[in-house]
Amino acid sequence: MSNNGNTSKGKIVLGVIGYDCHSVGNKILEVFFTEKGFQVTNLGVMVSQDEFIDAAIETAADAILVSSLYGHGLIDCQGFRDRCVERGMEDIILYVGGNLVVGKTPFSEVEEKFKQMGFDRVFPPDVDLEEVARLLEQDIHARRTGKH
Amino acid sequence: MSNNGNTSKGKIVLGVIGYDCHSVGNKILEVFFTEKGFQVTNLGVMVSQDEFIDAAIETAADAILVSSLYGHGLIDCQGFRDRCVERGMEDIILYVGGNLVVGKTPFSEVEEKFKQMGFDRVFPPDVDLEEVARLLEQDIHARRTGKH
Amino acid sequence: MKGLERIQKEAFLQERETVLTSWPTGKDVDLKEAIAYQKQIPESKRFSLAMEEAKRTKTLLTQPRAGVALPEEHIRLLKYLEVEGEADLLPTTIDAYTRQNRYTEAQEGIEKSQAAGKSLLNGFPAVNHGVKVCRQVTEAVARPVQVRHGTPDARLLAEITLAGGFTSFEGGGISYNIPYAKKVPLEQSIKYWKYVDALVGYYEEEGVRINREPFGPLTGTLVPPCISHAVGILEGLFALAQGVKSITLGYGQGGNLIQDVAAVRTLRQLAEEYFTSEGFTDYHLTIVFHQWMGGFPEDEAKAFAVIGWGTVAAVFSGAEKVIVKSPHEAFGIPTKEANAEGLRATRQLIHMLTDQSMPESSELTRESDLIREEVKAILDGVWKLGEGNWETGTIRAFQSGVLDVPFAPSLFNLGKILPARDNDGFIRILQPGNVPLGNKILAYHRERLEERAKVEGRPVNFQMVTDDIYAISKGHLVGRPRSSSSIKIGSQR
Amino acid sequence: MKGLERIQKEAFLQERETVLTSWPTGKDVDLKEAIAYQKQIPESKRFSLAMEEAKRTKTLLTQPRAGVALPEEHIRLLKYLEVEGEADLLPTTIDAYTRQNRYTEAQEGIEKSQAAGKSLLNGFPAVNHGVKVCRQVTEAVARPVQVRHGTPDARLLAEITLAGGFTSFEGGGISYNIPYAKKVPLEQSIKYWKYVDALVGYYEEEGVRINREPFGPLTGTLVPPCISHAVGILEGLFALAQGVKSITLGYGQGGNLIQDVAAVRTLRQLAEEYFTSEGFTDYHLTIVFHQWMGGFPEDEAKAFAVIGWGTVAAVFSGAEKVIVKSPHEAFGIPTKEANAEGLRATRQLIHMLTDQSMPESSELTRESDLIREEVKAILDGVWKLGEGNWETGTIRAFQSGVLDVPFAPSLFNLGKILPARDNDGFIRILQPGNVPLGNKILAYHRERLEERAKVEGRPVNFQMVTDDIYAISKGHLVGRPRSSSSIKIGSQR
Ligand code: B12
Ligand code: B12
Repeated sequence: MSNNGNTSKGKIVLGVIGYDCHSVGNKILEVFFTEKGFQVTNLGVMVSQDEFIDAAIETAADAILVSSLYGHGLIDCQGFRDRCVERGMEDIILYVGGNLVVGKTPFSEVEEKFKQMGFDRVFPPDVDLEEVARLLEQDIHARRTGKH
Repeated sequence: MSNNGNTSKGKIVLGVIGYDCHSVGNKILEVFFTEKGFQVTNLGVMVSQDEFIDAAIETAADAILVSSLYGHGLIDCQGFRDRCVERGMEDIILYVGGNLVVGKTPFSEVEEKFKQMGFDRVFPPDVDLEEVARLLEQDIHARRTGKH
Repeated sequence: MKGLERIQKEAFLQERETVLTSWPTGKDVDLKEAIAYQKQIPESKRFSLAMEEAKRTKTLLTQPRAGVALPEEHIRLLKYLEVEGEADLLPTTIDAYTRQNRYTEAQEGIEKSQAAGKSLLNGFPAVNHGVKVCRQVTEAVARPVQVRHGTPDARLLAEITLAGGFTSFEGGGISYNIPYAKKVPLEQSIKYWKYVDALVGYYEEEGVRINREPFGPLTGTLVPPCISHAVGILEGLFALAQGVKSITLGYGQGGNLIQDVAAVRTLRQLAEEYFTSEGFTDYHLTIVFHQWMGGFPEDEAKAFAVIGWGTVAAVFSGAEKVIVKSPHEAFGIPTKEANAEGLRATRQLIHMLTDQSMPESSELTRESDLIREEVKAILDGVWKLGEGNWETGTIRAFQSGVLDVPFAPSLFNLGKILPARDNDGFIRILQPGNVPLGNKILAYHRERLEERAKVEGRPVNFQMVTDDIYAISKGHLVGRPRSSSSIKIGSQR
Repeated sequence: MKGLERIQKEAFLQERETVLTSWPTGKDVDLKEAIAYQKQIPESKRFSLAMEEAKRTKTLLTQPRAGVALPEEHIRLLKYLEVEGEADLLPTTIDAYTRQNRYTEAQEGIEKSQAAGKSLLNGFPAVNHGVKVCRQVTEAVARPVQVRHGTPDARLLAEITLAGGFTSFEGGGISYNIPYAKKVPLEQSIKYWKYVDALVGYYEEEGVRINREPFGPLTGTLVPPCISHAVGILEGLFALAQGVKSITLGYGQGGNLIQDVAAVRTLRQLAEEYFTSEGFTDYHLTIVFHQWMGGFPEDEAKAFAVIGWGTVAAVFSGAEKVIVKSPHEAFGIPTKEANAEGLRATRQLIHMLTDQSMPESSELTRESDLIREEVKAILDGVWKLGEGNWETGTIRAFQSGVLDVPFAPSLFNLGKILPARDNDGFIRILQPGNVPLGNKILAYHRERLEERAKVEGRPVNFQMVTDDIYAISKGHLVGRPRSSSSIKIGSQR
């Protein structure tokens, strides 16, 4: 867990959901978003929905960035937004990225499924992280200024 | 040009049609059909329709085996059967094989086109030559006994 | 057997009771019947024999990874890989819920897959399916089949699949914990795996040989050979101590041909040395080479290139088996077609290279010597920490970082070691953490990395590591900074 | 320049008249204007500079083969290969009618292609399209473009394409006759190509450098390196004699890595030696490596493997350019997609291997020495026959079989030489015909073949040759008899 000081662009919680052990991308995301000036709480791999939400509440996070690489993304992420609502975090920004479903699938299909589940943005593994950082900054700004 | 003596299964003329220089397969076909007991007249590469027919007439051949590898097969083979008819060889067996058209094309399409042009049998490059020898023996037998 | 103890048969049989009652399907395992069943499996389907034959004839066998949620679909998949993929050996890859003993979630995955009409699980949930279904799988194919997974506690999985006719079982107490789990103490997983090895030892005593294969590549990402070798040798010792006789140690491709060839050679030599000096003699050792285990390029044509290079290294290394990737690797679990494509590309190259060999060279000798020294330094450290016991040594070594796997998710891994490539693409150690390699060796690693840094005009730092992690997926071996690539025209794109 | 004469400028200019009037489009060539046109082509599109830069930076450039009947479609194709294929250099492959100067048939092909809405020609009929369309093609792309063909009499083609903005021209009086024609006397084709080289020399004198590339692979089928090297060096000498300054000699992959690396190294060294000793000094020499030029496997995954292996050999050989095959090779002219796939697979491997090198070894030295001796023996023979003139020597050498290309269609090639692979996959000489290699060398070849024969339990004979011709397309390098393959499990299929 790292903190880039008071110039923070926002507070985010990172982690890999479910029983997924893929730790390499997660370590890179931590370093990347920290360098970009976000305050990062990294929960590492094998994180449950409630662990994500606990950490988000505890740190008063603006966004949760969920990774899923191993293919069980659909099952593991089901009801994530509902759970956030239940726990009073209805307006938290939810991003999800990685190899989200089992097998090579057109990304538009994947995106739609996860958007239906309440994720604000959905990313394929080859996403340009610079672009994600820009979007995240925007989204956090919009959330803080109540513009979303 | 080789001759396997009087046990011949039939007389055939071999060659690569048009302006096609692919000589390797042709050399192999010569060795193969000779070993199989056919009397082979091999005209080599770059053979015109008339050269094929001349050789067939001269040797009283049962069959002409045309190769085309370089893609111009459709253009080069056009009217081959008609030319045979014109020159009094209407009942000669005509086989064609190789990479007959430009580009990877479903073989059934290729086969149909060449059959329409009057070829009795059409073969892809990966044909089992043993099978061809069997068919050729049958076809020659049928032709000689007037059964086709 | 100096530094290890064999599990007591009574203790083992007692533990079995708990294991078999941990999920309903466990009750169908009858060890006597299972042994009888295993005995009637034809020799042509026995994994250990295929591996022995490969070693004898200097053949490289191909094996894919593959597993889906539902039995019929799984059988169709394996048959396809056998016929269209020309696979020599077959896998059954287990889903990730089963790997974490989450049989309830696995059941949900099975049901959802049935409903969806396609697999929503990333593998075959063998425990939920049980012994009978496993036998249907292993009986449906002509080749030997292995269980491939990543399970810290694989006791029930082993019971069910061995009774189910599988003749080889992948994994180990270190290699199926540190890269695959977060909160399982190493002591625990080593204990669980002692059970698995003892079960295999039990089959062995009863005349049924089961092949065991520790998972060599670990996190698959820039793992220095000395680290995975040390782990593999330790897991080999653990297995032999419980009566395992057919053992296959693994190595994941690094990407530099010389390092990869040196790695496989030294793995074989070192394992023999350590095994023998522990007093083991009547075992059969073979080596499996994994095609590139890190991030793949998305483009399928480029993925074929990576698969090809892995095959070249596998052949020249002299391994007995190669684990094959597919052109879908970067995206998701491959379709059966894509999986077979990877296998056929591999097959073609194996055959084209089978009559060729890597010539001896000073570079190869240098690298082999280096790896040998490194592994000995690490295992010396482990032995010292263990005060005469390899198991204790291993646990303490991970605690203290004497053994340290880069990028691993486990809380029981120190995670201080950092690898990076040198200017020729060899994987070197940038930060040793507490791995006791000694100053001479570390200076050599540093020197090679400084050489690269100079060429790239930047300091040796973490950016290099990140660049190297992405490199192959972005089309390179060494992750150069944008401006300094040595390819001029080619890299302008 | 001892053994060669430069064509007289007057004679050359006179011959031009005939050439340019041999087909209507010839009249559009205005040499002065063409030179001015060539001079304004940006440096980034000049082939010779790209090759020089590749040599300086030790880079391997990729180039596909590609050509279709109609201009718009051809431009689309090249742009696709440039962008999606990441090709460093572009080709324009000429159709087979144009290659035989059958412009009437080519015209028919253009028209039928227009009618069919797809290319019915196996290349781009540049002569029929003329100067203006050629300029449209070369202007449409960002990379240097080369004319690739197989034309015994390429005088008009050269006139039109060089005026059309192409900056490199493949071929030679031997290499574009013997493998590509049947009835064209060698004397004729060498004369025609003297004209082409003189035309390039003319451009050179006027300050425009055109790259020239003799066709190395010849029949692409088991050609021993000494044969293609001898031909390449002779064609290099012919070109230099006419004032060519940028020359790229070629070699087609044999399949054994050591032989391929040795071949490229020796080709470079020997060419430098012969060129210098003929008094040429201010030329620029580079080497092009062709991925496997013989029969390909039909399966695309397997074809990718062959492409990959060709890339490995190309990188390790140190060539400046690699000519890339596609996964459609066994079937037909590739689609642009398939062509780009071959290019991208090649690109990935080049980048992954760029930081690696083939270590020195005794095998490599042995093979290099052997090739050097062989080439010298052959070229000594040519020189003797020529009585002080390389051109005469070449013509007589082919007459007598001192130079002999295996499996060639030309009536002016003796066709007595027969190659076959030895037990390690090296291409050896089974029947030397009249190639004067000397007893020691021939005994070595024989010995190596006998070694294979022993392993296979059959005599050294023509069956081996046939088996070797098919081998790669059937998934092997060495064409073993069915029963004796060294791969056991793998080959049972
Ligand atoms: C290395 C690896 C492993 C290692 C992991 C070691 C470790 N502890 O990390 C090992 C060998 C242990 C492993 C195991 C398994 N793996 Co794995 N693995 C890979 C591999 C080859 C590379 C992953 C990697 O590290 N990439 C490098 C990093 C930098 O990239 P990344 O992980 O993609 O992360 C980046 C992006 O995805 C993105 N991103 C990720 N999350 C998020 C979130 C947000 C919000 C955003 C914006 C971006 C983003 O940014 C990250 C940084 O750039 C991939 C395939 C590939 N990509 O080539 C398969 C892959 C991910 N594994 C896969 C599978 C299935 C498994 C297993 C289940 C085994 C199996 N059945 O084959 C087990 C997992 C068991 C478990 N419990 O989780 C599948 C997933 C399939 C699917 N989704 O359909 C893949 C795709 C391979 C495949 N084609 O089959 N694996
Ligand atoms: C070697 C080769 C060359 C060599 C030929 C040397 C020589 N003189 O023989 C060189 C390099 C010179 C060459 C040149 C060209 N080639 Co070329 N060549 C090949 C290659 C790689 C192998 C051919 C070969 O020798 N195979 C081995 C022999 C044993 O097999 P085979 O030729 O297929 O013959 C067997 C079967 O086809 C069958 N068969 C053949 N005829 C018949 C007839 C009957 C009746 C039967 C039953 C069976 C049968 O039996 C034969 C023996 O087993 C093929 C691609 C491939 N197959 O991988 C391309 C290929 C044939 N060439 C091709 C082309 C286009 C050319 C060129 C026009 C250049 C260009 N545009 O790319 C020029 C030809 C110029 C000309 N005037 O002809 C294309 C044809 C494209 C198409 N049909 O769509 C191919 C398919 C490559 C490709 N995919 O683009 N080529």
